[in-house]
Amino acid sequence: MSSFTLLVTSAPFTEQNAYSAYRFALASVQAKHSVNGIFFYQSGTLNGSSLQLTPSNEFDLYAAWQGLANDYNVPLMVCVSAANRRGVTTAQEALDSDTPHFSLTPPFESVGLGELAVLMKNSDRLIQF
Amino acid sequence: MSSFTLLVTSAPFTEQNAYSAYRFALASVQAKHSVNGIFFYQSGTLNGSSLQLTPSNEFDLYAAWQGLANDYNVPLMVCVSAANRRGVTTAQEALDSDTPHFSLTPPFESVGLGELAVLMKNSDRLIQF
Amino acid sequence: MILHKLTSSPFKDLSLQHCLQRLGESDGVLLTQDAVYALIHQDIREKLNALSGKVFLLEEDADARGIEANGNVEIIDYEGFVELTLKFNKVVSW
Amino acid sequence: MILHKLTSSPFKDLSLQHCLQRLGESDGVLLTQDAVYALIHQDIREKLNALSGKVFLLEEDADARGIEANGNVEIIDYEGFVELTLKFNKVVSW
Amino acid sequence: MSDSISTIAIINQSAPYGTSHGQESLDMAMAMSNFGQDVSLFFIEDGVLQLLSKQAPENIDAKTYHKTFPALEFYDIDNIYVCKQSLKSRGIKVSELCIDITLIELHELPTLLACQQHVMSF
Amino acid sequence: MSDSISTIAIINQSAPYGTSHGQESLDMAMAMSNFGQDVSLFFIEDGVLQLLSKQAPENIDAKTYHKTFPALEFYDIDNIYVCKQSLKSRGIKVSELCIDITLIELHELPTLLACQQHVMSF
Repeated sequence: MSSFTLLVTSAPFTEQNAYSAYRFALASVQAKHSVNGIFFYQSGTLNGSSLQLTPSNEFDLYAAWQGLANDYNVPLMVCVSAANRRGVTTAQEALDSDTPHFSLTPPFESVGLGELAVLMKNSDRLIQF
Repeated sequence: MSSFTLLVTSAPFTEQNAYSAYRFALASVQAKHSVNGIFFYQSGTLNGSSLQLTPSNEFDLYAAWQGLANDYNVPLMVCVSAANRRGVTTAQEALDSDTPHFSLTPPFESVGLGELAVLMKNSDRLIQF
Repeated sequence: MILHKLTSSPFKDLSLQHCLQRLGESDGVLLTQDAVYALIHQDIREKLNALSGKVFLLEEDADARGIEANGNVEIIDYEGFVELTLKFNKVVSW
Repeated sequence: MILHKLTSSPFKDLSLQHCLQRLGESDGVLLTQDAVYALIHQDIREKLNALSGKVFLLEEDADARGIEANGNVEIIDYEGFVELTLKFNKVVSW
Repeated sequence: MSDSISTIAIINQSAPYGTSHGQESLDMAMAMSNFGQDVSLFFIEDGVLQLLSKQAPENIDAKTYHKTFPALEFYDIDNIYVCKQSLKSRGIKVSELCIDITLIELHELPTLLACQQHVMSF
Repeated sequence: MSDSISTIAIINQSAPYGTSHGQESLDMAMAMSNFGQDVSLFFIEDGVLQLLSKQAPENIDAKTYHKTFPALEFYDIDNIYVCKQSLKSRGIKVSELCIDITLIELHELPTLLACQQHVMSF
């Protein structure tokens, strides 16, 4: 039993990296390792947008992330500053900036970079995608 | 007097390309050329998200695009299929997919690729960024 | 004991070349995504063959692209990928 | 009469090299964004110097990065960039 | 600058799957052709890898979009050019490709692009 | 796996401005240090270009984040390593950089990374 933190810095669909991270996370939990959290930074924060509409004949990575969180209790943490500048915002952030709409909903959570420090401190490996 | 179509395929902030496209468009209209339209495709569709919150000490490209549309009547066209899969959706598209929130608002418009064919047919140059 | 994870094609960018220039004695190289095309890049393939036992290929990514293992490359799936990151002390993603 | 617009560093990827291999007789090369670093890349700079009068540098991008024009490179600003695209028949973005 | 159709060249220089360039380039090509434009496709550098028959992207849950290439003739996209040197440097034979193509030399690209009104690249 | 601090290496291999990697890497470094982690920075390949004094990103409305590098010592980030060969191949002298750095050889990178718990790269 080992523990992982995954750092996802790439946008979904546009690049394969985010999908690879999902497959790695799934293989980890299936092998009874613990994934302390997936931390989304840079373009990776776009993975947290609930507004993504994936064509029905294509792989829905957003739904896959949700499944990982629900089935294995893997925290999905989105860096607030990287996310906000890319249009990924929570209800509260939208309220604070007088924007009527928002895109980030649970199981994704908006957090600061400090959460990544905590995750890493408690993980045997950090793997970046 | 010449006419341009700009094809923007890169995400804002993450890459410089979208900014370069804006500067090119501005220089074109200031030189009395006509920009028939800016067409956003692939990651470029993220330029159309109204949810972007740019830090106050940084250049706000979303506001700059709006200014270009308002001051010079440059159409800002976002490819619907590329946008939707990336979480850039209009009120109507959100309604159709039972999503309560959306991110694309005027002056950006959601269009099909056919609009790009029309723009190009009537332009002296297509410049991709 | 670093595992170097590559993702881009050596025909497109220089990250694999740069990684190989800085490879430590006991380091390993894992080819994923478009980096699996390293196996059809003549110069790079020769360099990788000289690193016998230290080069790994992610099966899912290679199969997707129709690329076959050759030389002394060890094939692993995602399950093996997870275990490999634990055999090395840390992972650097290029 | 094609203007080839480059955006990435030749130290990072091979797009400028690939572009130069396919350059037509009357084509031009425009260095923008990280492609302005081509001027501090020894091999590439020599190749560009051999293309006298056909190489253009976007001033704003070069100034931002602290890169100075050298050799026979013509410096243009965004206004000149717009006009340059009209002097050539078409633009290819690499 | 007329109501007549445009000639459009689409250059494919990216490998499939690592990025979405290949799939979205094909979407673009079919749409442009559907809207009556005259589309030519060029596969150079890593773009030639998109045409390999033996791909199995279902292994990474990606769309098997390469199976659409043989259907391009029904979209009236007949001009499909592939760079000979790009195949050679990757050790790929023409028989390994999933469609009939026209081989071109490195230096033929600018000549062939000269006949086109607009060029996109992915 | 303890409550003690982690040692983190951040590798900077990208040129500034063309992408957001440089700026977001610096944000990461400062945040990690603020949260008590022991951060070392490595500048290799195009990453060394971020350290040039003579930059003027206001020309392209980009943040002048390179002016923050001299302040890193106040964030307790003292280990800043720069690859000698990467400077040399770009014709850059140490005197052209905006901060004091420690020069390292190509092959020293794996040795120095060996002492670090986690590695990120931008």
